[in-house]
Amino acid sequence: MDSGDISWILISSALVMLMTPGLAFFYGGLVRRKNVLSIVMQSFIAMAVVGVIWVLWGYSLAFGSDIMGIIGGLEWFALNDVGLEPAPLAPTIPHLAFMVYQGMFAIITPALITGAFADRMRFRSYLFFIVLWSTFVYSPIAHWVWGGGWLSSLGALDFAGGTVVHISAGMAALMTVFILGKRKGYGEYSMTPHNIPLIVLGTALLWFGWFGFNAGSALGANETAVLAFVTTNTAAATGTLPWLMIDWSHKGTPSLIGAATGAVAGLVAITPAAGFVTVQAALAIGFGASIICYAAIQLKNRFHLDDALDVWGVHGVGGIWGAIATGIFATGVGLIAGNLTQLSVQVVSVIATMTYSVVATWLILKAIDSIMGLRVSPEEEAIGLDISLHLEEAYAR
Amino acid sequence: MDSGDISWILISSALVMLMTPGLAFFYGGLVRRKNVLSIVMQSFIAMAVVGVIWVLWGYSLAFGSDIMGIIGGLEWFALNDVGLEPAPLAPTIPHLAFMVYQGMFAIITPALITGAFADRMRFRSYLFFIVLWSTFVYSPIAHWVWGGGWLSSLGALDFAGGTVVHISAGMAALMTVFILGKRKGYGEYSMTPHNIPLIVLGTALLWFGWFGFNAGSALGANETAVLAFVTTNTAAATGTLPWLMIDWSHKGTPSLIGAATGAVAGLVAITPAAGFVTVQAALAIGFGASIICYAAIQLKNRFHLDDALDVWGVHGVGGIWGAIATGIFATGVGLIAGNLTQLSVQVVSVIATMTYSVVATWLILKAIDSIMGLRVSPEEEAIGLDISLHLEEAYAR
Amino acid sequence: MDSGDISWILISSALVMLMTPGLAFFYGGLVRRKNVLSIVMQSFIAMAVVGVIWVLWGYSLAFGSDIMGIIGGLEWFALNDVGLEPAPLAPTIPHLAFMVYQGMFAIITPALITGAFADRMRFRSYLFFIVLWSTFVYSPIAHWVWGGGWLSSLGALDFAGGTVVHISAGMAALMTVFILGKRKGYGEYSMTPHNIPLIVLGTALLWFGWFGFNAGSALGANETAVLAFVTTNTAAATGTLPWLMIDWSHKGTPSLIGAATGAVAGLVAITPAAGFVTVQAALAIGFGASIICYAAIQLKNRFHLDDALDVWGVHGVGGIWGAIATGIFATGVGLIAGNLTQLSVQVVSVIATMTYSVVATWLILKAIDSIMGLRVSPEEEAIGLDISLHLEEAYAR
Amino acid sequence: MMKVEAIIREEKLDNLKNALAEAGFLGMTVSEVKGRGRQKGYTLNFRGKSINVDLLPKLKVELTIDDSNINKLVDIIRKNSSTGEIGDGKIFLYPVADAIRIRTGERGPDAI
Amino acid sequence: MMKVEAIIREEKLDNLKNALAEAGFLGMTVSEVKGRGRQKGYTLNFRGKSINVDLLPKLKVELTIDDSNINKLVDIIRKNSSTGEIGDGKIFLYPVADAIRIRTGERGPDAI
Amino acid sequence: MMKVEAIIREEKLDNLKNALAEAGFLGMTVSEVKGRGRQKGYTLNFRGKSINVDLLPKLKVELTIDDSNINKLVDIIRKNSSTGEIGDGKIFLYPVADAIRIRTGERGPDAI
Ligand SMILES: Nc1ncnc2c1ncn2[C@@H]1O[C@H](COP(=O)(O)OP(=O)(O)O)[C@@H](O)[C@H]1O
Ligand SMILES: Nc1ncnc2c1ncn2[C@@H]1O[C@H](COP(=O)(O)OP(=O)(O)O)[C@@H](O)[C@H]1O
Ligand SMILES: Nc1ncnc2c1ncn2[C@@H]1O[C@H](COP(=O)(O)OP(=O)(O)O)[C@@H](O)[C@H]1O
Repeated sequence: MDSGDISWILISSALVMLMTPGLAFFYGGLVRRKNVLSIVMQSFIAMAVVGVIWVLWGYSLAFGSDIMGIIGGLEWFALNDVGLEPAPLAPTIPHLAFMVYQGMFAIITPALITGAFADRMRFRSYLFFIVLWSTFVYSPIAHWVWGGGWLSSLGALDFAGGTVVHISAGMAALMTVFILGKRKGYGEYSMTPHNIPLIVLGTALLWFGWFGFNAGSALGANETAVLAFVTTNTAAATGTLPWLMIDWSHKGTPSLIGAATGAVAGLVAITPAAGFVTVQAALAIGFGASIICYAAIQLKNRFHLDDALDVWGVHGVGGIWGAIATGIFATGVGLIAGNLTQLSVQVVSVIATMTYSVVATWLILKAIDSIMGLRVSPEEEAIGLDISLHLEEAYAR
Repeated sequence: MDSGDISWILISSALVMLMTPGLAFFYGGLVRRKNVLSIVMQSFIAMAVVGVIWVLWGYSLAFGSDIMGIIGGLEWFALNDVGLEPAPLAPTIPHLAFMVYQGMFAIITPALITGAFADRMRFRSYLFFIVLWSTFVYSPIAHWVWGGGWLSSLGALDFAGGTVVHISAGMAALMTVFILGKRKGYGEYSMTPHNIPLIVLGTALLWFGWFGFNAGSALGANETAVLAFVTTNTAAATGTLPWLMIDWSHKGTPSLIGAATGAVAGLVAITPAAGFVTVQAALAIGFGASIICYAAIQLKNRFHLDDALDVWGVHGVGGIWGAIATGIFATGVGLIAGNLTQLSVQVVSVIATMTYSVVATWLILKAIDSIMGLRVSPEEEAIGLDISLHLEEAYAR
Repeated sequence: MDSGDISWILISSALVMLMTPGLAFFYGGLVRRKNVLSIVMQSFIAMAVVGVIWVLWGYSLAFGSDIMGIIGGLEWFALNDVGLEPAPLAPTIPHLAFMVYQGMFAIITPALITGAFADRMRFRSYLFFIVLWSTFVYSPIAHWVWGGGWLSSLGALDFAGGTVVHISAGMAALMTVFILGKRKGYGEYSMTPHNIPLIVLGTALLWFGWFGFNAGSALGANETAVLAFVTTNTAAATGTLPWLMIDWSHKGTPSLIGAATGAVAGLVAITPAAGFVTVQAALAIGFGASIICYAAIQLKNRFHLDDALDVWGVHGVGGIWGAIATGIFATGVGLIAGNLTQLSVQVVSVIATMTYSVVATWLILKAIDSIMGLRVSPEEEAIGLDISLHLEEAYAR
Repeated sequence: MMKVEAIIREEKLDNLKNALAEAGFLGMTVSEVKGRGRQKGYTLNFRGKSINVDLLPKLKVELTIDDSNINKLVDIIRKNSSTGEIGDGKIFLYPVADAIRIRTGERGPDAI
Repeated sequence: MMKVEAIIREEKLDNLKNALAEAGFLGMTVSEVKGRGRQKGYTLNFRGKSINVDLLPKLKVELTIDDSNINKLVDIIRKNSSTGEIGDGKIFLYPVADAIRIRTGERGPDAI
Repeated sequence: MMKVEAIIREEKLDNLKNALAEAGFLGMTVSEVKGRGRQKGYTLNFRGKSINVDLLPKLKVELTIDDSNINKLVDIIRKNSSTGEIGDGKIFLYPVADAIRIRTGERGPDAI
């Protein structure tokens, strides 16, 4: 065990934990004033619900002994036998440290999806949704890629969660839009973000926490962590600029929300690549992310899909780009190093993750819908979810 | 000295420092718009006033050479002889690092009390209050438990401040309510929280900082730190859920403020136990905290005690539960390990802390009241403390 | 390489990164509601623009092989040859870690200046300004002091950026005021800060991040880092109190904005001294900072200079005081140790930095002004920069 | 018809609202205002410049009612929003030419 | 002259604003209000104490116009801000004694 | 009695407030509004959708006064809140049927 590595993994866990409230503020600022609490609540409660699930069975399903490449065993149920001995996958830190660090990823992933169905999902149904989604979507995919499952056997590279976190959440987001439908009033009247400083606060906490997300994924305070840290910051910076410029030329003015979204797109895209590529490649990955995600959102608008806060466009598409880019730029093994195998493996892992997330999310949503319904009543939606679901108003005298 | 331990104790100190502004936002969001600055100011100024006191005499009183088990000596006045040599109580980090880490605890403890007398205390009197309280309540109790005083000789366990921080502040809070009386209009008209996103920001920073508070109390980046980190996050998660559920069944809707309060209750309760119990025990401690603190607040409401932001209910009662729970669950020595001694010692330490805090706080408040008064005038209270005490308005065009 | 040191430098880099959004909130809260996004945008975009510049040429100019004591060479253009080998100036951490840590300083420095020309600069011109200023002012001065340039040969002490960051930004701020002129309505009608909780959030993040700024400048988790951490917190605390007291006696009430400003003044002043002085000296440095900066602002008001958010008064003057104080208090070599050389060297470094920043900033501003203008139109200014430059409103329903 | 506009203390709203509902006055519109009157104000300071804050937060409550109800309504408002101290506020009455319910198009007293 | 004051749903503002502009009604003043009417409210809770929230957010739109335009304006407002459900709001008409343009001092119908 | 309602620029409030106080007009009520008039607006954008922002922030100042003071008051307002550029705002005068001081119950001109 190494005290420097422990120090780094603990603070990284804390940083990733802070990303979930960061996300809550990012999303909370983007919605209208009458719905801010409902979406903040969805992120906040994920910290509690998934926090408990992970400790009980989520970790074991993801990282327990491999069963046919598909799922982990339940021998670590309720952290049985998970203690302070060296972590099987990271011998310089205790097993519990590895567990809690991974748990922070499990928490934020379902929270990412909430931006898609903003302003219209029942809270009770949401609770069932994250329990099922975390168990049947997140844990298996995490197992495939990081827990010794079939994608890791294939050699798929995902440094910090391009497939496991962003593609899985982004594609699930798209499904929720298909099944829940548009917000009342979509396309009819404007729904401007109600608090842009809150959006920037969220972005700042996300960017800050992402250092733990990516550089922490080195699982120690080592050279790889340093590389991942630098590529992360660089991709965030180069992600910001094209979005700003495209917005500017499209609409005549540079937008702060646009700049923030571009930064997030850059961060998403560098996630799977962070410890595998050079800083120069990170410049390109961030740059590309911004352009590709921007285009994806235009497409979505054309199809009148009401992915309210662009989870698919930014996380889904940004994650796909990042996973592919890893196959292109990964030092030594990527396309640029003259190698096509890695790229093909990456494509396989992208397609597998997309397919599984789409199908499993569809099943989960349909099941919940048939039992208790997914969507609030039109009157509740009109009044706003904060009052109608939570009887609270965000701002008062 | 160990660079990993130094790294961890420094970042933990920074994390604990951030909890005080976090508390300011938590409390600031809970009060009405006209009083937000006054309560934020009370936390902020604690960082300055106690920050200086600690360096001058607070640290020496708490950790200086033991005088009859009751108080530390003044040989470290103004940090005389406190330097970069190994800390007496933590040989792998410099003495100054230990000093500053402990100082962050000294800062937040009096700030916790401010929630009880929200909206009605004079600022000048508050300044005198924290100087005296920090010197005559915090430093002695810290000495008893952590500085080699009589409770530590007895073998009382308090990993990160269940008695020293939460019980002492929570009981002091109750006294301030008895002596200052209710807010004008209490029970007559509604006083809804003015900014719930600000409350959530505060909660997020508290949860984030609590990793430094509890896991930092291992005083190094070691196995104990990892254990404390995991129990902390787990208890916060299990603390959130029952509060949500009780609120839901009581009032028909799940409340975001309720969820946030539940998380804080879980965090408070795990504080004394964090490094001593298993993760499974943390599940139970967090769960219990939520139910017990919720009940305490109902009790308080029945007695029409205007502890405005429930400092007693959450910190006082949550701290008591945590200290007792430590006696029940502590690995090897707790009740569950078939041992009653530890539990009795815990009960003694709870009673001693409660009694001393109540009596000393009462004396301090009475002294200040007789010299300069404690409470603002009814007109100042009606207009709001932000304008009448600070001539500032929180929000303007 | 040392994992503890790597852990500390990475988290310090993250902390310093967070200071730039912290600054955005500090400044954003101080301006009127119609201009908050424009100033937040200026800080946010610095993270992207300077983040890219630093990687491309800024780092090489500042830390590349010395050319006549004045500037670094371009051999590290686009991080060519900057990898995971030990950093030349910090052999226990990888070179890239040193690079990214220094980059965070390069980002915040131009962002500091924005407070001076709040509410009136064109965004396009601002972009050119930070590109040029970062290249031609920041990098050279960083080279002089930290990169092996002439001031470092002279023996100038600047632990974490008193000259490089604060004096250079503070003097540049003054120049922008001379060239851009006053805000429309300055001295005519009141321009009260629109969101004081946001100011406090900014201050909290600055204080928190400053631990990375100063203690991280030890470039390892060692005794010097601990000392810098403690002096930083102490000077922030002692900086707060005199400002509060002067405000109180001047205006009859203690001000929260005043307390926050005092804390920042203390933090600025301890920056150059942090690792060189005792904690006792830090008490004095923070105390002095508050009084001197307060006086500077009175002076500025008397001259009707519209340095809107007091960048010169707090950062310029605070930095000068800090640099001089380093010459007075530096352990072993300062005036108090009976040595005058160091103090004279400090004076030289202050004067050199001031002069160069003033002249170079003047040239840059004049050049941009003649090509594209610097100031928005009176109508744009009247409507507010958020709508007129960014077509966004900070707060909506 | 008459519009009754009351400027009241913020903390009296709950009281007043309930009393109005009990008396059958459901329709009402409330807005946040700041007011100055006999209640003296304060002076704000920002880094050495002082600003007069004599405007204190109040609520404006508007009800359009039938002429026959005016005295009853005024009494309810007075009873439920006064504290006896300066700053209790004012009631203003304005003539209303007509009222229309947007949903149905009903006009006059039927619309309110 | 007459002041037309419409209490409408927040989400109808864009609609109404554009329709008014098209019909040549440019001058208008909008403010945020909360209202109660037939639309039933909710009950807020804070740590065990319940508070009645029957006031829901609305917008108040005010236009001062020439008497001759009143019916046209009322029609535009009704058409562009009704959904047919309870809570659509009200229009109130008030007599205006005079109007003055601050910049030029013009008075009466010329000023609006 | 007459209600004088002025829609002014935000930055003119300090000026106007002081001038009114000097002239003895203490009672007043201020609220935040947004307005459209001859002053042209802007277009907001949010991720590819554009929204028209022609409503710019203004303040509404209301004073109920005795008929005899109207011209004096209008002059003060004009003098202290005009800049000469489009967007300076309007003054509207409305008849007031009655005024009541909540605290004392005084009615009519005595109440204001
Ligand atoms: N002449 C007036 N015109 C408009 N509003 C007024 C007038 N006089 C008072 N008000 C409003 O009534 C509120 C209370 O008035 P104030 O004089 O303080 O109380 P009181 O009537 O109890 O003496 C003020 O804050 C202001 O909003
Ligand atoms: N008598 C009234 N006086 C003042 N405002 C009213 C009155 N009646 C209704 N309002 C306003 O109109 C809004 C809509 O009224 P409501 O009765 O809910 O709708 P509807 O007229 O469609 O039944 C209310 O929220 C309130 O702001
Ligand atoms: N007919 C009207 N009815 C209600 N408010 C109006 C009307 N015309 C103008 N206003 C208000 O007056 C403000 C200033 O009007 P504007 O036409 O821009 O200025 P000016 O009168 O100087 O040309 C507008 O923003 C709006 O709030």
